[in-house]
Amino acid sequence: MAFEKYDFTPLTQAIHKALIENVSPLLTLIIEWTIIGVLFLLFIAVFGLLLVYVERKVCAAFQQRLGPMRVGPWGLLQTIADFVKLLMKELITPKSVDKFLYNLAPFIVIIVPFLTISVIPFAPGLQALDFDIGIFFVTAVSSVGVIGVLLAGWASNNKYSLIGGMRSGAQIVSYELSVGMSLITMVILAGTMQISEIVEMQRGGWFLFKGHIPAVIAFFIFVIAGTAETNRGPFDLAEAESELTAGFHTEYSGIKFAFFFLAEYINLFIVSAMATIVFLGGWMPFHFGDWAGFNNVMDFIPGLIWFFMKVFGIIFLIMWFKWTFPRLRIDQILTLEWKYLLPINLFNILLMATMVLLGWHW
Amino acid sequence: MKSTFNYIAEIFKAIWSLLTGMKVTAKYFFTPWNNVTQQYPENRDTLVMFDRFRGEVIMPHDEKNEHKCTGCGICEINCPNGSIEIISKSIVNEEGKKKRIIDQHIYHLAMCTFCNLCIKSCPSDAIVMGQNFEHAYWDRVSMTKVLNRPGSKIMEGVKE
Amino acid sequence: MAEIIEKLITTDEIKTDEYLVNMGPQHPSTHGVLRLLVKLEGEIVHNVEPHIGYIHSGIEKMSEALSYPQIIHLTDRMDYLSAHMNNEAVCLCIEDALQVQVPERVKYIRTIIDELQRLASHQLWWCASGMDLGALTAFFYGLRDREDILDIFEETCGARLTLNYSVPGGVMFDIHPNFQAKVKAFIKKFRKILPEYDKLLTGNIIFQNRTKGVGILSKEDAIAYGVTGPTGRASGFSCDVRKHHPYSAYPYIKFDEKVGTDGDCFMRWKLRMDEMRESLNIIEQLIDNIPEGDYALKMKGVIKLPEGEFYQRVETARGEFGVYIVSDGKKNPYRVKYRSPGFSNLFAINHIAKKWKIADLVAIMATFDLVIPDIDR
Amino acid sequence: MTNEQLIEHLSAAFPDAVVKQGKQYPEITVSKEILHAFMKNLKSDTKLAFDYLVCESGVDYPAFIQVVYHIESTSLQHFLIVKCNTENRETAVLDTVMDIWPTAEFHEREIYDLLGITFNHHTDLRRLFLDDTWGHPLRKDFKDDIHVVER
Repeated sequence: MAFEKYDFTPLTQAIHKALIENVSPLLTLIIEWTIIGVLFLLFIAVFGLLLVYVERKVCAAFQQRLGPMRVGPWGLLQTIADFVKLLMKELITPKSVDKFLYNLAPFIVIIVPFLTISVIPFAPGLQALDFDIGIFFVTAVSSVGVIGVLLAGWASNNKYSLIGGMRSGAQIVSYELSVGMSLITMVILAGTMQISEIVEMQRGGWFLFKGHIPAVIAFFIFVIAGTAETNRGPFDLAEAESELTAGFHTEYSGIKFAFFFLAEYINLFIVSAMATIVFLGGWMPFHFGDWAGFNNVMDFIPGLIWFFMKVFGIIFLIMWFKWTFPRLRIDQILTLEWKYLLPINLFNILLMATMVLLGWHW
Repeated sequence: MKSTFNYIAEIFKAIWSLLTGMKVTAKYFFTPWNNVTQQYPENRDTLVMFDRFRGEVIMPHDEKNEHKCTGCGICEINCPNGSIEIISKSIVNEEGKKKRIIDQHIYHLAMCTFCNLCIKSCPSDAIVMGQNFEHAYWDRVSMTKVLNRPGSKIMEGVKE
Repeated sequence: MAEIIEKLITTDEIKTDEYLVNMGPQHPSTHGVLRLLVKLEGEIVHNVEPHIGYIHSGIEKMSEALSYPQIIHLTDRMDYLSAHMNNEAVCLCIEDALQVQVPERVKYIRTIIDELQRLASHQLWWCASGMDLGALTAFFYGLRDREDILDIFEETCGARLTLNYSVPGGVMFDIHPNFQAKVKAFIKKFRKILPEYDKLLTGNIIFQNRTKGVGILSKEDAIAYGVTGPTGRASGFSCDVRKHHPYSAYPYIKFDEKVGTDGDCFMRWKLRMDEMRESLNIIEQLIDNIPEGDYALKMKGVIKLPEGEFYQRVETARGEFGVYIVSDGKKNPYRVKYRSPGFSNLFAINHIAKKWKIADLVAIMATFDLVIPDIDR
Repeated sequence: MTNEQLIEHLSAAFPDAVVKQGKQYPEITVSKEILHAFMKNLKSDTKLAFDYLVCESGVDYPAFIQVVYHIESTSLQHFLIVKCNTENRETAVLDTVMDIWPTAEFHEREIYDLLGITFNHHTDLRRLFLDDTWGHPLRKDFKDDIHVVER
């Protein structure tokens, strides 16, 4: 494995070495776990707030507005102020809710991004868990979130919430399939499920270009299905504001509401990150054929920045969808999945398999 | 075969229709200098209301602290909401004649619907619509205003 | 007992679980304090019962205590998006009763303001129903373009929403010197923007799927329920008062009455888009030809209508607006009744929303273009 | 049909009813006994074909309450005002026309709410705007010291 210019492996190795030489192995493990946990906690909080701010500014720009401008320069502190407000708000538990499930739901929803984020390689050597079944782990864990949404809808004892929860259930269960299948298409191309290896394989060129037609189709399907899975417009049926007021989180307030809110944005990040890893080469810089000069300039940009540039590109695309399209109806959403995305996907897997067998990709 | 072709054509048509929509929003996204939002309290100095804008009823006074109101009460009659109250008093003028003049022209801003009927009906054009639109107050007492200034008197030559 | 259970199982009404949902009075897509009691089975709407009266303001009762010029400003507050049409209806009714002829200039000015108001109302409808269907950006584009019209109103009429511009015998002020230039500039600008509206929503595949074939109102039902305006015309009910009973300057101009065929949400949508184009045509015909003359007749200080009953109908942005004044010869009307278009339109919703999904109910309400104070009065 | 033809036709068909040319439109006053049959005839008669009830309003007069129907024919483009008086103000009862024009259901609920006329055979006669604590505000003898301020 060739070392990158901006590889984090020496840093992590050095920390590990320093710890293991000074304290017992068990303590080392605990300390490392704590460091990673705290880092992820911080990352999710900061990145969630940042994404909320970005969303507001992007949507404002689409709508010819300015967005938040009052708190801090260019409204930079607005989301922090909002977060402080949410923290201080009273936690209202309506009278006839199922108390245990009602309180459990936000935690289930927020746990999912914590689990998924652990397999994401942010930069060379900056990955918490490197399974050999990384892709499988992501698809498996991300479907747990729907249980939280369903529980929230059911336990709130509110009809709007219930409709929202049920819609969300039907929607996510169907779109899981598309997400999984488009990932499988790429797994066929890569021949492995280990995320670090998938990224490494794209050194010569991103899978989007390597796998040409089937990869492009898979990419589109992944972005559409990913948007649906994160419950974002035009697939935001579960919380369709003009129909269900706020859907499954109607009855939540304060920090519990913030959990739903944060989880939505972190899920957005995870979907974008997965698209980046599988299709756009993760932290791999953009290389163009044998233009050595150009490629060297690209190599000069650190992998971490490459990763986030790509992620934000896809996040922008998904936001662009949300702020342009009207919302679909529940039966149309299911039609789209079962009548269009799924057949195309199955066909696409076949195409990809044929291609890989015949060695048509480059 | 035809149905398969239609199926694929349908997909491409759908994608095309979505892309045209995205083009419209993108056009505005990438031209942020065309934004229409105004930063309101900051632009107070440059914010000019149109001269016919009906913000509140005011009574213009000239530099000698004189107004044109005779206290006839026509505006009070014409007001649909009872937002104008005229309190007049009797005085004796230089010639020794008794005369009724305005004591207080009371205007309840909170009840006003800015219909312009009082201004239209005023025979001596004593009241006009002002352009001030910032009508937020801490209590409702301050929304009751006396339009004629203290110590002011009627302009000479105004027909009674 | 067994019998009852047998009955419960076989009766259609009990077999599936129906539940009631209150849409409103505080609901994002009812555009005001309208409350719909919706009977749902899963997502399927079985019955819609409108409960109104949350902002019933008793305008008819209030009018009985006010003089004729004073009742006009109350009509602003009914259908606030077609304020000038409402004003004009009352003025025309009073002028008709007094048998006075207003100057030609007044007729032209009133018609231009009417059509501008219709444009503003349809713009707001466009953006608000876009928002109901989930396209939030449309909302801001519509409001942005409406701003130009409101500026024109503010300059000429002195107010943006509650214009109170028509008075018996004329209009309150003469048009502002900038009026014609500004209106022309607006028409030029808006003609460029309208195709953009179509690109953003009308042609959009998601939007078409949401609206085509949804909530079909047949022509017979439209007539039976008294559904007028663009909503009724989309069903093929030719009910344009401007065409059938022309008033003000409408007899002098050429325009098409747009009549649809399908009566579904998409037709209602398309018809209003077409009406916006037609309004631009009407304004273009009038704006350069405003005749010289007085902007108002000299009326008596106290207007007294002769004894009798008077009815006047105009076309607002929502449909046929009627004013029925019963006068006993005093300066106050004996009884005023407003036939508001929204009132009749609203109650057709139950008829057409059955068996559609709750999302379709929102689409139907959006394309019905309801203004709640217009319903409650 | 022109207004004159309409008046002629109506006075021939309904000798009991009072037909006259009002200030704008033909007006016909019918007694409350024949109201429903008369209205049904107005709609079913192919020469009249009044299929669109524009407006239904109630007016409170000192001796009786009057209900005024503004009716239009969408196919023949003529307009008619039908008036019908209740017997007195205390027992104000009329027949409903909601089976002829469905839109009347809600106009009649409004009249019931604001003027207190009971409509026979109305399937769903409830108050529309106000709650049950109110009287009937559009009646001239309505007194409400809490909500009404008189100058």
